Amino acid sequence: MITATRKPMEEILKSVEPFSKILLLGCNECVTVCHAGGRKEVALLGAALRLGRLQKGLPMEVEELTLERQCDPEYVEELSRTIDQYDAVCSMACGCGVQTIAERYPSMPVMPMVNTAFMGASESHGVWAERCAGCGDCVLGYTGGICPVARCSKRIFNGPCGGSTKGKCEISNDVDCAWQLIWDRLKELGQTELYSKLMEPKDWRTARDGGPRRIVREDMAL
Amino acid sequence: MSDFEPVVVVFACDYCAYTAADVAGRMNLEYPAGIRIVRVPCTGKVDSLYVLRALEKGADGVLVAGCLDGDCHFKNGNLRAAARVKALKRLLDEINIGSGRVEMVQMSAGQGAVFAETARNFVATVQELGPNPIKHAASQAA
Amino acid sequence: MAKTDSPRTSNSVLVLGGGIAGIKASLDLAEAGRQVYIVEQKPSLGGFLPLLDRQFPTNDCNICYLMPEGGASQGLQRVHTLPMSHLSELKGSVGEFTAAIETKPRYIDTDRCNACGACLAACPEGAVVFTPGLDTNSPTCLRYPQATPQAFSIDMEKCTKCGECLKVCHPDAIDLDMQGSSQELEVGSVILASGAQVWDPTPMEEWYGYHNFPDVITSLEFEQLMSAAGPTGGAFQRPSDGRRPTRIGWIQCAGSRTTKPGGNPYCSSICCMISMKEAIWALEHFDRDIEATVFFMDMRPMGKDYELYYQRAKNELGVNFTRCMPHTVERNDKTGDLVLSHLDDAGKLQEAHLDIIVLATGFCAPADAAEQAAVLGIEMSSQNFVAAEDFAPVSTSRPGVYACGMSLGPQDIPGSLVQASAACGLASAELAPPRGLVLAESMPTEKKITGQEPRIGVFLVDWGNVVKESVDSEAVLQAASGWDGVVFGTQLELAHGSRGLDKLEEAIAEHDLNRVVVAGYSPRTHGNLFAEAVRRAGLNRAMLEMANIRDQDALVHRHDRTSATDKAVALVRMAVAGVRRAQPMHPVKLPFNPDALVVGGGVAGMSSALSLAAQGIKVYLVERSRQLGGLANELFRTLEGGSVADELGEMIAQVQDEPNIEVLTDTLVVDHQGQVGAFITGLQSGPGMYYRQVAHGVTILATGAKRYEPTEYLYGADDRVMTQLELEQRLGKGEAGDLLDTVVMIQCVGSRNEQNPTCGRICCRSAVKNALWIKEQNPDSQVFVLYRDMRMPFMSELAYRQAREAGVLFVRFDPSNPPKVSQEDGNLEVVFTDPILDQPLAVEPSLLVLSTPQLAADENTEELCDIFRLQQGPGGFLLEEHPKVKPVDTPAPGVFAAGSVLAPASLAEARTQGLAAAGRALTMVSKLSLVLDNPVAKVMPERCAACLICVRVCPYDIPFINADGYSEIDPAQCLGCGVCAAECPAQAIQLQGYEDDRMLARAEALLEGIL
Amino acid sequence: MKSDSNLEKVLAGGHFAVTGELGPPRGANLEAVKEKAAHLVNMVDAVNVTDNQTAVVRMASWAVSLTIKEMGLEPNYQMVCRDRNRLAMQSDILGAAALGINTMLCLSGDHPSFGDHPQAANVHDIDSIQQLAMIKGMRDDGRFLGGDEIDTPPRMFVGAAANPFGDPFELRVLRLGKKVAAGADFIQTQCIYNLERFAEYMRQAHDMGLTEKTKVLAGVTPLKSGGMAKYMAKRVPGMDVPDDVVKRIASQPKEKQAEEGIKLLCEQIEQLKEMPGVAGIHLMAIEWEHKVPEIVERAGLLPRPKA
Repeated sequence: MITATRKPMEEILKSVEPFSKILLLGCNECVTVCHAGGRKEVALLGAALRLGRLQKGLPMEVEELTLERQCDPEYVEELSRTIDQYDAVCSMACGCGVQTIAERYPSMPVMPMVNTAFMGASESHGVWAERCAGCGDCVLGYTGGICPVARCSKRIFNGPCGGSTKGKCEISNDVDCAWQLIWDRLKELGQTELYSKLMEPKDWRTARDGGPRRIVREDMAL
Repeated sequence: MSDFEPVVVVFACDYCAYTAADVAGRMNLEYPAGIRIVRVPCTGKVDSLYVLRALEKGADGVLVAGCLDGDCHFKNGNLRAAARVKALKRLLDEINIGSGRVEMVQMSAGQGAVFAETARNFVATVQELGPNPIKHAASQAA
Repeated sequence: MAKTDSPRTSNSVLVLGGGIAGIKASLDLAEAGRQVYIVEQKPSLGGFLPLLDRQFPTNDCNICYLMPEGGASQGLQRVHTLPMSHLSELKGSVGEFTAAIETKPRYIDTDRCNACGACLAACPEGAVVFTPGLDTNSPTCLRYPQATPQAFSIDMEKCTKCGECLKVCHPDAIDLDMQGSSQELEVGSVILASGAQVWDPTPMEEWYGYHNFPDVITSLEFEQLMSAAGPTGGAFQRPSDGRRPTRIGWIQCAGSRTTKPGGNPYCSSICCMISMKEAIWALEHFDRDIEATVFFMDMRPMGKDYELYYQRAKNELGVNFTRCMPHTVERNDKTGDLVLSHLDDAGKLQEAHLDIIVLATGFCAPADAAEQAAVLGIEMSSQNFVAAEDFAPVSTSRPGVYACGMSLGPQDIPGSLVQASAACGLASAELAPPRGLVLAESMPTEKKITGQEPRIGVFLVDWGNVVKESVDSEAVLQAASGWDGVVFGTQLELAHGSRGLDKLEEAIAEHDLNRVVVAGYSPRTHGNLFAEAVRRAGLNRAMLEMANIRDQDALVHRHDRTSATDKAVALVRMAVAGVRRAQPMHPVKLPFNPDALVVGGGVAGMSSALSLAAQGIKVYLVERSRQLGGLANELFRTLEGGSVADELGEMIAQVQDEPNIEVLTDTLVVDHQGQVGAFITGLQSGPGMYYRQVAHGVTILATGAKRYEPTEYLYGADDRVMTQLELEQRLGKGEAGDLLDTVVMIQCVGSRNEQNPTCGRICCRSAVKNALWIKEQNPDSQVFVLYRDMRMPFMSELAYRQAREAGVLFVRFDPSNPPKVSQEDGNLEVVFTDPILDQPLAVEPSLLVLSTPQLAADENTEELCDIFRLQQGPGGFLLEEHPKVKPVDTPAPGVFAAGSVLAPASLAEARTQGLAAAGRALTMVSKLSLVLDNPVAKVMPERCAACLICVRVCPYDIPFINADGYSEIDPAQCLGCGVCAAECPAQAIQLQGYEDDRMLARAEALLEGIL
Repeated sequence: MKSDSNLEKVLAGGHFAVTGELGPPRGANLEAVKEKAAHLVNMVDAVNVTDNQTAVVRMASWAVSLTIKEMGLEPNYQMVCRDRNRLAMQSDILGAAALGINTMLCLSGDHPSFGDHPQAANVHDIDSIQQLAMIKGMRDDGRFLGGDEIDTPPRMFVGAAANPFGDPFELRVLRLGKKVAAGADFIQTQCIYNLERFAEYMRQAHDMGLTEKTKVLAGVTPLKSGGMAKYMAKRVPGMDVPDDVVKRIASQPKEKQAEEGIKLLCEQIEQLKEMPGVAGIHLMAIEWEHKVPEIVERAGLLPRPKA
């Protein structure tokens, strides 16, 4: 799942300063699940925005709406009839959603209300952690199902570095050493020999370094 | 601003604070009339949105009144409420409404006196803070 | 309790007497699905209660909880009230009695009379009888909702048949030629609750001057004198010259604890509390210049925590207490003062000058007690109260006939209620088994209102006119009339006769209302009452919303009418906004597990278990220790000399032989979940602490108390110093012989002090019991009892007298100057001050006995409270739901408590409470299905993002993601806390009654007009 | 010989090698470098020149390396994976080799969060083991990592760092094996204070035949004070300072603590000389370069063999 967190109110209030009527737009996918931009967060930010503006003496109309998914044109199309009545759309979706809106409605300012964070999983209620860097060439099969790219601070493929202490990363005791985890799991799996294999330098083209990525399914795209 | 009589919305848990408020009444304990109580089954039900909406509609302060630690009828609803209030306080500072306008308080069902005292003290605090800033703005806008 | 040979086919019980004991018994039985005939000689129910202005220790009026109307709304139709009637014969035997009932003519048709009061006004002779409550302006709750039944009656002896009343009676209810009637009732068992009567001071007027001096009155008369509805209309004047009294004196034990002719030898038990209540009330109600003095021999606040009430009266509220022997009352004709001569502590004659003297008159058996006993064929005590024993405290000598309330002797309301519930438990055992009873649900089908425009009715309810005092009700209704959807508004007056709830139901029909707001009481206390009425009117219970303008407005802002009125308007507006969005709620029905869990195998616990088992209920009896019996195992005999060991042994044997009881000794309760009707409790048994779970529908906690381990008076340092219990052991085993030469007993060791301000309650009785026993074993032995107040309620007073006659020396000491105990080269010495000689006495006892209290078994009880989500009161004892009206209920539905886990209890009390808890449990166990009408969380599938948040936050793990991929919440399991709704990021979960739009609408309505 | 590295020669000659360390300045001041370096001339066989150590910006490692080379020292040019991608690395290596740098050390590099630019992106295009393999490939196969042939391959004596005490311990020797397999000609370890644990590490390395394939130089650092000892023990990740060592230094009066540190160091060096598989020491006298002569003197490591 894509995770995100609400931007600081100060930044948000600044970004909407010029507007007097906005559409606050949530998304019922990832950002709902990670409590960043679903109906509930839309309602909260809506109230906070109105309050913040009233407090400044500049009341602002905030229309609240949550789409099923902001990263699909069909859902975004729903806005076409009503969007003109707003000065701006404030999207609580991840960057994908914001851009889909911007693309579909070129003349409409679109403001991001959240910072898109990472692809992660929920560890427990209210806790999400990064799990995948989307590098495009998955090595989890060799690393006991724990990703060195996303979870080692140095992306070391033949780790751990010398900084690994008591299972924690040198950058912080709150960060697990990915390689400790990998090693423990490999032992669990009886696959320690996988470690001795020297991992070749990674082909980063499949990651962001190869430029913006697209997936085109010949069997689908006409 | 001495003649300012704050309006305070209290979201009170049926199992403790709401009962305590009834007891306070039956004990004829007085507290300012600005205290207005909304009944909830558990403070765990108090959505941050309710608090914000109350402030948006002109309340000068909001109390979330739940059970004592460990006494929540539903195990930990009061702790969740307390956590939300903590987050709300940060938000309210961010938008210059002031974190002091919302508090989590805890008491048991029998503590009518505690309810009355808590109510009086909070109203006094809010009096210090002055009226909800949006009132002024609203009156100007009007 | 040996099972009687009742055929167990009947489902009816005859209750004799309509005082609170009788009413309570009837309500419990009716709630348990039984048919009840309640026979009352007076025109209406209520007994003494309506005559009391206030009740201790809360000093408020609980009448609405005690009377049928407020007490229990369900099952009322199963109570048949037969006023002005009495039992003339009781044929047959247990299980199949035939009761002959004679009913006097009332001359007013109760079905027609709407108690409008016109006849009373029209009647020139005052022959129309109606017993209203006292203070209709009481700042408490619903006053006596006029009589049950709601009807006047006519006293033919006064009536001249002038016919005036006939003219004014619109319902045409009056029939001056009405004849008496008689009928026969088939009942399975009988409960005697015909109460007692107030002792009449006339025979002792030479002492008290009652009648001779108009300003000498009884406590009940004083109660009326203070009352706004009393003879003086609330003006506080003394009868003789109408002067406002400032010096008021209460004479305790008027006609009690005396051998004087016309008096009663026993203690009336509750007069001390009544006098204190009146004194406090006088000080609070009228100005502080009042001098209230109680003249007493021993203060006997005997109930749970009553001692604290006494201390408050003495130390905080300024009531004077004068310890003395009241002698005679004279009148100084110059000053008009009453002069009470009395012997003070030092035996000197003193005089007190007073404006009013209140005689704390006790209670005695009704004049017709013997007669009634003959009709019932039961034995009575020398004092004409029902003869009961410690181990059969509510039984009579005739199988199937039980007794409760004052017919067993003078006592307070909680005591009467406990006995009533106890009697219900036993009486039910003679009837058809409770399971399988189908309770009649005579409710109209619900109107379909979906799609209808809201038609809201606003009803102001102000029984007792409390709200009016600080809120302009008219203004509130005026404001409400303007609001969207409000089509009707009115005040529901209960004070004027008619039953307000009928009015409410009529209005709903008449104005075709589909939503109702009741402004007045707290939804907590009265929500159910009105919800039932709304339901009776054909609406869903959820179509009601209450505005709490009484407890949370009128009572709080009494000095600011404007603000109070504004706030009331806001609160009602909130309720209207809320009810406008109300959706019908349909309760879930679940099978009700009849099995019971009883925690604690002492006398109380075993009593509960046996009573329930006797009715075919499966009982799990859990005991921490290795054997049953609890503290009673250490007792040998009762105050009356009966053998505890034998009775207890028999009881334990019964428990072990009872197939319906599964005894689990060496067992701890470790966890508890679910709700009434479907509890699951985890137990750990045996040395291996093996874990198992039991499923049950009700729970009874009877885990008892612990003994106080004295640190005072060389206890532990000298073998000759021991507690009463230890002494009893020695006496029982006959091992005390050589020690009994000179015995000193010290009372209140470890109680009534700073560490433990409460009274041990039973230590005085233990001391007297053992003192008598010592004298019995060694008549020459010298026995001193050093005491502060001898607290010997009711008949135990006779034992106290007997002890004094047997030569036991009772010497009072003052807490400021307690006895001193020292030991020098083996010689034990006790030094104490003799109040009469006023000089220290030294005694070298062969035995020093400390009267120590039971204390709350703190760790144990605390654990229990954690597990069952209950709370502890002062002293660490378990907190009951209401000390007055729900003494063996806990705030947790389906969980009851009995015995010394609630407060130090005597054997008889523990036994009675055990039976009572069982009786209360039966009101639930009889239900076949458990109706869950609490609001539950509902999921909107189209919104659900299946994020699992609800699954994670639910404190009971109830939500799950179903096969269709969205969250599902089982309404049968959801307890309605709303946490999931508050956390759901998609706002896909809504809690019934607290839906987001509704909550926001409430908040907005509450704040409307501020910006 | 794989290179013209003095270190390679000393090790090949079977001598007990001594390497020092030198931290480039945080400015363009070469004099400071020379001053520090002067203390090391004729005292050590090679000098590690750190590369933005602890992620703090300093003068380029290759520049300082060249400077001390001119002073007659053998620079051990350090390169971390944090700051360069594979292109930058290879071009720098070619440049360094061309200008006479013969010895290199491959490192992951401390994480930027420790340094003066925590907001910096950290590259980590390849890791230190891949880096070793890359350099070995350039030298022995004459090919770039990308596969193209190199006209005049760089003749680098290439080493790696190892921390015997990082967790998980059992993985440490295995990882050493990986580095050797990747082409580490020599290994410089993290500071050793726990000699028992290090001996165990060496035994395992020996058993795996690693000490045959590579030369292990044990890292040592004089403890200047009790405070430093405590800091090393508590704060530095992957450092193992036994309590008795800390006690020994800290128990001394302040002014005697430095002296005690050197005494301890010399004793350790004696033990290391005897330890099978240990080919020398790497003396990290950070900001204490002027003490190096005294230390090597007292540790009986002089004179250094002339190449």
